[in-house]
Amino acid sequence: MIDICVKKALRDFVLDVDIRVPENETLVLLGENGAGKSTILNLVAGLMTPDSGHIRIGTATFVDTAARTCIPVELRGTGYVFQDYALFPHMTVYENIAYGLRMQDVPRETIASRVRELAGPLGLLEVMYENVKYISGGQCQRVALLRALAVQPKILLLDEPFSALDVRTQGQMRQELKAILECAKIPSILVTHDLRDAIALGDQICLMEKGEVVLSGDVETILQEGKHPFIDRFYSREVT
Amino acid sequence: MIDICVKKALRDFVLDVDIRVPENETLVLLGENGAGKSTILNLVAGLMTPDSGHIRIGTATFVDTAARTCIPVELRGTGYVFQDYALFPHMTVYENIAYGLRMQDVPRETIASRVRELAGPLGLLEVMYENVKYISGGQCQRVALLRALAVQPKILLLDEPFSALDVRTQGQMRQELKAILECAKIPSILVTHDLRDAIALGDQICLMEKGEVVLSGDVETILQEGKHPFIDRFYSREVT
Amino acid sequence: MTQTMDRICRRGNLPLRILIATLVGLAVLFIGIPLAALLLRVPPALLLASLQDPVVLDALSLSLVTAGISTIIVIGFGTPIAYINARCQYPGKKIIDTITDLPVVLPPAVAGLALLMAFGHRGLVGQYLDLLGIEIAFTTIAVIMAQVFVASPFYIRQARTSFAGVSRVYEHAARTLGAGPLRTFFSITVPLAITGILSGAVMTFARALGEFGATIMFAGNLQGKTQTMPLAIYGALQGDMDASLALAVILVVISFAVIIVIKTLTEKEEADT
Amino acid sequence: MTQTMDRICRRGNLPLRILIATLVGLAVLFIGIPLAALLLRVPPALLLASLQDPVVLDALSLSLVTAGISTIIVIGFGTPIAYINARCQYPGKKIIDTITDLPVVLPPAVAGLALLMAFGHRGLVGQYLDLLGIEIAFTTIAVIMAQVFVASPFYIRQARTSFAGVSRVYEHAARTLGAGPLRTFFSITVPLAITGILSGAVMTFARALGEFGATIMFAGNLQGKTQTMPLAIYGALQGDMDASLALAVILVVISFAVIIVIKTLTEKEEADT
Amino acid sequence: TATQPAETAVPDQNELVVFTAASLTGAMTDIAKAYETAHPNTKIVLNFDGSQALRTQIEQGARADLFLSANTKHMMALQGEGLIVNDSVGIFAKNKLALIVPKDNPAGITGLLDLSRPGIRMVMGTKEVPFGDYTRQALQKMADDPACGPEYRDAVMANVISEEPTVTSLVAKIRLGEADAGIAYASDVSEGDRAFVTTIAIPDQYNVIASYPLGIVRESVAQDRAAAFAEYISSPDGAAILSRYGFTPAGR
Ligand SMILES: Nc1ncnc2c1ncn2[C@@H]1O[C@H](COP(=O)(O)OP(=O)(O)OP(=O)(O)O)[C@@H](O)[C@H]1O
Ligand SMILES: Nc1ncnc2c1ncn2[C@@H]1O[C@H](COP(=O)(O)OP(=O)(O)OP(=O)(O)O)[C@@H](O)[C@H]1O
Ligand SMILES: [Mg+2]
Ligand SMILES: [Mg+2]
Repeated sequence: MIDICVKKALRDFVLDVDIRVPENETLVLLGENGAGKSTILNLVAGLMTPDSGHIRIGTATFVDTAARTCIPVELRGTGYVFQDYALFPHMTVYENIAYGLRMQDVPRETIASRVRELAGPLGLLEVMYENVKYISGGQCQRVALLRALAVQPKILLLDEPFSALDVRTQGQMRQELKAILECAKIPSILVTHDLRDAIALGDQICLMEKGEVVLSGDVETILQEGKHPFIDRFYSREVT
Repeated sequence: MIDICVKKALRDFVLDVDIRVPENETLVLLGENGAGKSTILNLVAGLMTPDSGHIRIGTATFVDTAARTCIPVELRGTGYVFQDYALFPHMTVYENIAYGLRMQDVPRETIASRVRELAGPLGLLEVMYENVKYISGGQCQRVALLRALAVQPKILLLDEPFSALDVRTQGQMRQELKAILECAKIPSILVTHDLRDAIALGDQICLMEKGEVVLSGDVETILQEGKHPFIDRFYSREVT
Repeated sequence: MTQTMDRICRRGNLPLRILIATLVGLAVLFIGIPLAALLLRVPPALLLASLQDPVVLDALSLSLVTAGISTIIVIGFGTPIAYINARCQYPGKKIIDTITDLPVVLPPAVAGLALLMAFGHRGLVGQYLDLLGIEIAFTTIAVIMAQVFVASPFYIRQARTSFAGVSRVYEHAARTLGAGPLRTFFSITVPLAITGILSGAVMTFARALGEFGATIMFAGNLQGKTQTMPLAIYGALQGDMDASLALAVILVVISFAVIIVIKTLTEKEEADT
Repeated sequence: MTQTMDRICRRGNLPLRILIATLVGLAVLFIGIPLAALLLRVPPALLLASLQDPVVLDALSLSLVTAGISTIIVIGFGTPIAYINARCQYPGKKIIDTITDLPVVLPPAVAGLALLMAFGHRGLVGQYLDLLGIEIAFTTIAVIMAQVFVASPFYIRQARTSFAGVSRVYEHAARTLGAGPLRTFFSITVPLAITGILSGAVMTFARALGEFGATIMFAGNLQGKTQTMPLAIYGALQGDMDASLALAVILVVISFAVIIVIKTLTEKEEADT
Repeated sequence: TATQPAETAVPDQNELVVFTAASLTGAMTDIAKAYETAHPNTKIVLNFDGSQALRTQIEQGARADLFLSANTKHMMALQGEGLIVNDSVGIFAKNKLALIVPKDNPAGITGLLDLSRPGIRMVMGTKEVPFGDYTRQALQKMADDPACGPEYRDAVMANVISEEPTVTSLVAKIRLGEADAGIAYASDVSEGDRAFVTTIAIPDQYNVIASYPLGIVRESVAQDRAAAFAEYISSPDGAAILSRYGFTPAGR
């Protein structure tokens, strides 16, 4: 279960949301630029602290200001694909993907085989030992995705994870992620501007505006045309 | 006119293209991640030097290895929206957008009014004096776009300029850019994974694979289904 | 509320934080105790008296002026070297890099001797300068040269690292926006490297201010002309140690003030980066 | 072909490049000529003879060992300070920051006196250590303490700037991937700041190797125990200048070698950043 | 072989540059002041440093008029190199070694013989510096005296905790009580130091007399004025000041 009920003062407005998503479903966050979507992911990951409220994922309470509990970032077990990737610039593609496993002290050989297994289907084998500074934008995003998936996280946080991918890889990744989520039965939060992502992966959709949830529901409900100008635009985009 | 005929050895393959696009048309580059699209933009901007060949834009020869000529980057007058934005991290939103104008020694007041004029429609007025480190991903991309447009460049180079924008802004920017391109009559090169961008803005489309152009033509020709598996996938994406 | 939660969120690392605090505390004590011993030893009356002594005032102003000029010269010459060595590959780079480091390892007295043998009026180069009527040794210029020689590595090293840390992406972006190499350097590279540059400049200034051995050898110890504070401290040490320590305290206090002022002035930049 | 074109593309800035080359050339000459004057003065035979003198060998090994230990100590204590000051805001930060800088401005002889007044057997703290039977002054430990005192600011400053230059984004990413604060620090922050850290360490080592004034005051000058190379050089300078210069040349050559070796070992990292 | 300096380099008409051994700091500052009062048209510029450093500076062409050395060795060396006007050289002051102990004298030292007691923290000059050289000569004289014997000298040397290259660093250590005893020139204990250290005279039979020679630099363009000032140093006025600082004036 995802249960996010937090207040946090941002620069221009107060982020004030109360989101509940049933067990192992995927939450899709939609909204205009600057609405506070990335901030929610940061709060869940523990990179920011809410002013008040709580965040519970599955059976764990990540943070609860009333109970004064707060699990440190590294113990939350989140797989976070950052909007700007945040690849470690001093490491190769391989080292980036392997990093999380190394931190879990997984044996070398296991890491090696697991990384190759992940990287193969995404065509990263040929840049495996390149420094991440010398790979293309889309390749960076794939590495960021694999790095987050490699640790077999308890929750996935995906900030526009497919925006720089080419069409083929986008489709492929969408399928792959769907399979992973279904089989690992882990909750996830996906920020996207792409309706296809929402349709393919989303169970619950929240539409945000200036720090507040203005519309939420499951995919079918939300997609009934005319419910909100933002969703409208999503459709009109399809048509253009 | 855009006339790019260059060879350049990259890590995994040799980039070898010969592209010609008539006066003031927009060239759209499609292709998988790592195909060499960003490299072509870098060659045109002058950030990389071709091993051999020439690049002519309009009446100017940017680089010609046979004639041993090469115009320095800063004199080429390109407006480049980088894939990772490359916003100046020590400047505010305003200063980033104003930078190019300041370099042209435009008077302060003119700069101020021009920047506000550009930033207003994109909703950047309220973060105008924020450091760019403290704005959201989509806001960064808007700033990058405006920074490139502000200098009224002789050619626009756009590397996935809409990937992080929300749906409304995407549509808006596409219209805006179309208007700018049509009225200023400047050539532009657009790298995108989004078919809508290609349809809305592209005059000529080149499909790249491992450094080579495998398919090119105007939008209608290219979009005749079945011509290439990549384009196929573009369509199938629409349908999913 | 936020602050409390922030603290709670960081509670997990208490042992680590205590360890770090201990290390920092020990280090601060190690530097602080000798400084305190120095301050405690000097009666304030002596300090005030020293501050009225024209010899001390001469030395103080000479020190501040020469250290200031030296710092400016080091910045002027050191910045291009630092940038080149951070950005370009050229043959002999590692050697130039090491040569600019070497003055640090030379005991200052030897550095002064080397300068004298090079630029003194019988020196390797000095003898020709002499024919042109240019005299360097035992002048205020010699003081500055000694300081520049001894203090330059601190700036060059740090500026070099800072320049290397500036991603070229930003320089590229500036170039496409019409900025030439020089304007790019001053509007992009320097501001992004400013913390390191200032920090190097502060170090250089401080080192120049404390310079003794090379100065006395190459510039001599002439009041009002080449007698800087450290030389005056040395001179006073021949007579009365307390008087000499009073001068040292004055030097420390003034340096403290100068460094704090520089830090405060540049605080904004630091906060931003 | 590529290279030629690269050169052509950069042709536009010829005047600028000439200006920079001139500045760099002048600076290298300014440091190089005195070093050359030093090298030219010393006959190689004397160098070889010095290298067989047990006094010199004692001093040399003592210098290398103490400077090495000092550098390690400075890294151990300086790194937490540098990191804390780069990342955290706490009351009194600016003061701690400045205190760690102050040893640079103290003329080394005064620094030595201050250390003596603090840790000597009549000193502020030393008198209590004395009761415990711990003697510091005039021992090899005093040599190391003097070097640490004088050389630490160079490391701390540079490490601080380098840490400040590491974007927190990477540390955050590491934390989400399960790395605790310490592992994040060693696997992410340190590697990203490594150029600056090494550069600071080299500077500190070099400064410790050249340290004279504080050592003579606090540790004294006893062969094999506290007589480092700079002390031996200064001692010899009172008698036979050429012998002293021979020692200086040995020191410079060895430092040159050490720095070059460190640079070569760390070249890969530098090339990457 | 002395060349006339280039015209631009002619020093200020009324300036007299005197290179002075550091141990003369106090005395020469006073003498220069007194001389300037008597001769308002002359400005004395003093440059203090160790004698060796001053010699090196003169060898490297420093523009000095007068050189006051703390020992004859450096003066003779310069004379040998033809840098000093030979017949201007003369001894103007003498100095003796003295035993210096902290005021509270924790080791209870009353004379040279106490120096050989085990556990004494002794400081002395290095063998390269004049006062260290003289100290060793003094110890040798005692060693040659059957009353002490070579064991005495060896015991003293074994007590040495530091060999100082400058008197300053030696006196500072005694003044702070970090060393129990040291040997330096009688004149090295300044007025300011007297409140903190005690000077114990060394008997003449063991003492070594240091001679302070002065000489006019050959390249000096102010030979006459240099001679006049040299004259003044040896005059009764100068001698009075020198003795106040613990030197023994030597008439020329
Ligand atoms: N700085 C670099 N140095 C060396 N090789 C690089 C560098 N940047 C990218 N490459 C490699 O060059 C090839 C082309 O890269 P480019 O960035 O042009 O791809 P792209 O078409 O823009 O891909 P994407 O859609 O993922 O951005 C890729 O194989 C990439 O790994
Ligand atoms: N580090 C920061 N410090 C302060 N304010 C910030 C910071 N980052 C973003 N903001 C501001 O907080 C608000 C929410 O930002 P957030 O990054 O969560 O938006 P977003 O919904 O992810 O937008 P986008 O789709 O553009 O990425 C915005 O108004 C933004 O300007
Ligand atoms: Mg975002
Ligand atoms: Mg790209």
